[in-house]
Amino acid sequence: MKKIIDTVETVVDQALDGMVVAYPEYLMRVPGTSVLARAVPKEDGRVGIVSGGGSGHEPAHGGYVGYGMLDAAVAGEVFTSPTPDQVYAGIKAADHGAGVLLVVKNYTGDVMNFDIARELADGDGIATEVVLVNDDVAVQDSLYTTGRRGIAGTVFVHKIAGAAAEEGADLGAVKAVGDAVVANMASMGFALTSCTVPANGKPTFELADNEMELGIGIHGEPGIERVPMMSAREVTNTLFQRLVGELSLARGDRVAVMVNSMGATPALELAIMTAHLNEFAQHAGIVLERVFMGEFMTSLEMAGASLTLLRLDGQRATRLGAVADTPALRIMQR
Amino acid sequence: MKKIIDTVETVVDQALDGMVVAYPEYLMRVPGTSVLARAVPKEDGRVGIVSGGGSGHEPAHGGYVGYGMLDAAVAGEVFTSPTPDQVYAGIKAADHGAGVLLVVKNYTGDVMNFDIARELADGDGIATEVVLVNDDVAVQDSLYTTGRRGIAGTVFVHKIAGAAAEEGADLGAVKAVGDAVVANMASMGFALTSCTVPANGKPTFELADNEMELGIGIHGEPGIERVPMMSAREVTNTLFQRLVGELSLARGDRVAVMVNSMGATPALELAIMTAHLNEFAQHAGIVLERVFMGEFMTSLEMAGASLTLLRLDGQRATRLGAVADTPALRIMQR
Amino acid sequence: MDESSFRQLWRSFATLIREHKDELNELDAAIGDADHGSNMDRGLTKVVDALEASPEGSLRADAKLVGMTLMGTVGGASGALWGSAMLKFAAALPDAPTVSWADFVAALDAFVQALAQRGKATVGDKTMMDVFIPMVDELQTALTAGEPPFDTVRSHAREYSERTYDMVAKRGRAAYLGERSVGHVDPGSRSSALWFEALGAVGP
Amino acid sequence: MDESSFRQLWRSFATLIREHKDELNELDAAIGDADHGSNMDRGLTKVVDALEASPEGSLRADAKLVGMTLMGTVGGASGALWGSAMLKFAAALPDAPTVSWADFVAALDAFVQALAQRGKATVGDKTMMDVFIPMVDELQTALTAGEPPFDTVRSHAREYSERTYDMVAKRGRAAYLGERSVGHVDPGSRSSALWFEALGAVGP
Ligand SMILES: Nc1ncnc2c1ncn2[C@@H]1O[C@H](COP(=O)(O)OP(=O)(O)O)[C@@H](O)[C@H]1O
Ligand SMILES: Nc1ncnc2c1ncn2[C@@H]1O[C@H](COP(=O)(O)OP(=O)(O)O)[C@@H](O)[C@H]1O
Ligand SMILES: [Mg+2]
Ligand SMILES: [Mg+2]
Ligand SMILES: [Mg+2]
Ligand SMILES: [Mg+2]
Repeated sequence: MKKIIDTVETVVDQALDGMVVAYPEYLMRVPGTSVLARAVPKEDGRVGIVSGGGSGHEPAHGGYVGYGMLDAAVAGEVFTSPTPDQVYAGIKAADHGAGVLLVVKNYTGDVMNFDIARELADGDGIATEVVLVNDDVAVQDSLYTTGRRGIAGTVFVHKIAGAAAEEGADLGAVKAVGDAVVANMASMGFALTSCTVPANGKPTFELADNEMELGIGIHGEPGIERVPMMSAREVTNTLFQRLVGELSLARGDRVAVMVNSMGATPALELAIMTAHLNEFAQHAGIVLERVFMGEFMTSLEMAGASLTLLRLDGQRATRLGAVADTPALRIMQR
Repeated sequence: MKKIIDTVETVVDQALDGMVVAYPEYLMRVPGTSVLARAVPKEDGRVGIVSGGGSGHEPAHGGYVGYGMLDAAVAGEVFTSPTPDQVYAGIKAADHGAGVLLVVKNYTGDVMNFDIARELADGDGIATEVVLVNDDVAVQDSLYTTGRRGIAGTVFVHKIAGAAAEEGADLGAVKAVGDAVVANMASMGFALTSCTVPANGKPTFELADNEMELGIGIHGEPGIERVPMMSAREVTNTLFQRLVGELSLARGDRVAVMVNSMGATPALELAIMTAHLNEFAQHAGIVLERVFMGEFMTSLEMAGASLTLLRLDGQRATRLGAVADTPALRIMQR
Repeated sequence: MDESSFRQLWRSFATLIREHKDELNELDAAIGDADHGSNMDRGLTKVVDALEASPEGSLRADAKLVGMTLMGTVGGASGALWGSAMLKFAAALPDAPTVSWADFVAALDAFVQALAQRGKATVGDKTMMDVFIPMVDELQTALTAGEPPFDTVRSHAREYSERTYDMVAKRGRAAYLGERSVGHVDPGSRSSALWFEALGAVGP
Repeated sequence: MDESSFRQLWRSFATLIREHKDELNELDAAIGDADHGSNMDRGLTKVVDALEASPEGSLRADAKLVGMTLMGTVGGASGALWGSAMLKFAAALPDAPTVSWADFVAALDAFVQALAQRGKATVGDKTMMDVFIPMVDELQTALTAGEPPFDTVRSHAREYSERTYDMVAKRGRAAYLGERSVGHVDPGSRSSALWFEALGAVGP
C-alpha cells in the first residue's frame, strides 16, 4: 500500500484538520467531532442540510459544505458510516430553528446510524427529515433486499435541495425537492482498478489487464459483472443507454449529467467520455443542459468513472444553476 | 495499460472536444487547432495571456481559460509540447490589440516551440512577451544546462498575471508581474507510482513498494533521487523545509501554498499533507495566507504530490484572491 | 454469570477479533467493503479500555457501557446493530451483580429482537442473524431441557456461520452483489461466531 | 543526390523510426518522458504522406516540405529542432533537381548550425548534437580528401550515439537528472544515428 499517510488510525482525523486549513473561509470543525460545518452559518429560520458517510469519497462530503449546499458534513472512518453521536453533532450544527434535512445514501450502515441520530434529535426537539439516495441502477431495486445504493448522484441532491433551503423553503418542501431529484436520477459506474482501504493495506479486488468491473459502488465493492475491457466509446454508450432506459428518457427531454472520476482516472479520460456522451445525447435527441465533469464522489484512488443522468424541469434546472460557494463546487452569479 | 480511451492517436483531440461540451459557457475550440480559447473574449485593449504545453497535466491548461486567468491554452500531444503553428493560433486567439503574454514552462521543447511561434507573431505585428516558469527547485539551476523546469507553480503565474491583465495593465507590466511571481516561488514534487504515457503503453518507471521518487517533474520523468517511502509528515517536512530554504523565508513572511496532486493521489491524502504544513508553517512563524489544495497540474494518473510556496506581498495577495471564473479555478467575490 | 465473567467475555471477544481482524477484512473484501475486521477491532479495543476504566458495579451497567461504546466507535452496519442490540440487552437484564443463565439468555433474546428491528434481516439473508437467531434458539431449548446451555456453543456457531457460504445476500452491502455473493462466508456471521466462541469459553 | 534518392532517404528513415519506435520511447523513458519514438514516428508518417502527395519539383522544395511537416507534427524538443534545422537545410541547398554531395554536406552544415542556434547544445551535452556534429565533420573531411563520403556513415553514427551512454546530460529534459542520466543512450542521438543509417543506404 502506497499512500501519503502517517498511521492508518489517524487518516480521517488529520484530513479533517487539513480541510479546515485549506478552506478556513468555508469550514470549521465542530470541536471533538468529525463534523465539518459552515464557517459562516446560514441565517436563522432556514432549513439545515446534513450529509455524510464514510470517508474516502472526497470531495464528498466536506467539500460540499458552504453556501447553496450543505450546512454540515459528518465523516466516518474510511468507507465506514459515521456513528450516531457524530451524525447527531452534525444535526445540531446544522439546525437553525427550521429543522434539518439528512441526505443519506442507501447503505444499511448509513441508514441505521442516521436513524439512530434522528432518534437522538427527536429527543432534543429538532425536527429532521431524510432523503434516501439510491441512484445506482446497477443494483436491482427490490423490497426484499437492501434495494439500490446511493452513489455520485447524491451531489445533485445536495445542490438542488441546498438551493431550495437557501430560498427559504420549509423542511417538508426541501425534502420533497430532494426526493424529486432522487426519483428523476440514475447512475452507474465501472472500475479499471481496485482501491486499497488503508486499514486493510491491500487492494479489495484484483482485475486482470483486460478486465473491468461494471456496476461498482463507491467503497471498492466488487461490481455486478466482470467484463472485458471496453473502449471509452463502448463504456460510455453502455452506461448512457442503460441510464436513458432506466429513466425512460425521450426525445426533447432535458438532463444534467455528471461524469465522475472514481479517483485515479484523470480529467483527460473523463473529457473523452464527455465528448462521446454529447454525440450519443444528440443522437437520442436528449438535451445535455449542464455537464458536471470531475471528481465529485470518489472511491479513494480507484481508476474508473460513473455516469449520472438527472431529468431536469425548469425548477430543477434553475436550482442546479443557482449560486453555490463551497470548497469543491462553485457556481458563479451570471 | 488501463485507460478510458479509444485510440492512442485521438486522445487529445477527443478530450479537447469533451472540454467544450463540459464547459460551453467558458470555452470554445479554435477550429482546426488544439487551442481552447475563452467563449466570451476579453475586452479589446487588454493584454491576452496564453499558456500551454503537452497534454496530460489536466486541468492545466484548458481548465484555466476564463475570466481572470488565461485567454487561450494550447495543447500538445500527451507530454509533448505543442508545435509552433498551434501556439501561434493561440496567440492570435488571445490578441485583443494590446499584445500577448506567453506563460511557458522551462522545458527545451516548450521554449523552442513557443519561441518559433513568437517569430511568427512578430511577422504579423503581434507583440509578445514571455514569462519563463522554472519553479522546480529539485533541479539545480545553472547557466550551463537547461536550468530548472516549470511545474505546478505555473498556475500561480496564470492567476496573478491574469488578474493584472484584467486590471488593464500593459504588456510590459503584466510580464513584470509574472516574472515577480516566478522570482518568489519554489516547488518540489514526489511520486509514489509512475504514470503510463498512452502512446507508450507501459509505466515510465517502476518503483518498489517501499520506494518513492523525490524531485519528479510532471512528465513521468524519473525524479532526482530514489528514497525509501516516507510518512506524510516526513515528506511534507522535507519539501517544506527545502522550499523555505530556497526562498529564504523568514518569520513573519506571508505565503500562498499549493498542495497539488499528481493525479491519482486522493484529496484525503492531500489534506493530511496540508494539516502538517500548517503545523510546520506555524512553527516557522510563516503565515499561510492562502492554500490551494487539489489537482492543479497533474502527470496523468501518477500517485504523488507537489508543494509550491509563493512569497506574497500586498499586491500579489490581492491578485491571487481576485475574482476568477474558469473551469478549474473559481474565486468568488466576497 | 457474574460481572467478572461478563467482562472476561468481552476481553476474550476483543482478543479473538484482533486475531481474526485480517480474516474478517478479507471476508468483507469479497462481498463488501473490506472493513468489518477493522470496524469491530476499533470498537472492541475501546470496549476493553472502557470496562477497564469503569469500576465494577453491575452487569447491566457494563452491558450498557459496551453498547454505548460499540455504538460510538464501530460505525457501519455492525456498529449500529451491535450498539443498539447491546443497549436492549442491557435494558433486559436484571440490575444485579450476578444474573442467572436464564436471565442472560432472555437478554440475548432481546438482543436478537433489537437486531431484527434495526436491520430487518432474518435467517437466510446472509448476515449475523444467521448465527444469532439459531444460536439463541438453541440456548433457549437447552435451558428449557435443563441442560447446561453452553456445551455446544462454539462449534455450532461456527457451523451456522459457515452455512452463509451458500446463501445469496439479501441485506447489507453484500446484497448488491446478488448471485455473486454466493461462495463466501458473511463477515458479520463470522464475527458473531467468534462472540459465541468467547461466550463458550467463559460459560459454565 | 537526386530528388528520388532524397525522398527515398526520408522513406527509409520513416521505416527505421517505426521499427525502433518502442526502443526510442524506452530510451526516453529512462532519462526523459517516454515519447521520443512516438514523436518522431508521428512526424515521419506525415512526412512520407506529404512527399507522396507533392509532385516532384526540387530537392529544396522537398526539404522545405519535410521541415514544415516535422515542425508542425512532431512537437517537443525534437520537433522544433528537426523542423527549424530542416528549413535551414532547405534554404542552404541550391534550387536544382540534383545536388552535388558537396552541396548536400554544406546544407547539412547549415542544419547543424541551426540546431546549435536553437538548442545551444554542443558535443558532450548528451543530445542529438553528439551524432550530428562529428558526423558532419567526418563527411566534410571525407569530401575534402576526395573520398566517397558515405562509406562509414552507418557504423560511425551508431558509435557516436553509443558514446552518449557515459555522458551527463546538460541539455534537454535529461539534464534535470544530472548524474542519474549517466548509463543511458540519449534517444535523440539514437534517432539521429538512424537518419545516418538511412542516408548511408541511399548514399553513393
Ligand atoms: N440489515 C442487516 N441485518 C443484520 N446484519 C446485517 C445487516 N446488514 C449488514 N449486516 C451485517 O453487518 C456485516 C457488515 O458489517 P461492517 O462491514 O462492519 O459494516 P458495513 O457493511 O457498513 O461496512 C455483514 O457481514 C452482516 O453480517
Ligand atoms: N537543446 C537541445 N539541443 C539539441 N538536442 C536536444 C536539445 N534538447 C533535447 N534535444 C534532443 O531531443 C531529444 C528528445 O526529444 P523528444 O523526446 O522528442 O522531445 P522532449 O524532450 O520535448 O520530450 C533528446 O534526446 C535530445 O537528443
Ligand atoms: Mg463499511
Ligand atoms: Mg515530450
Ligand atoms: Mg464492511
Ligand atoms: Mg521526450
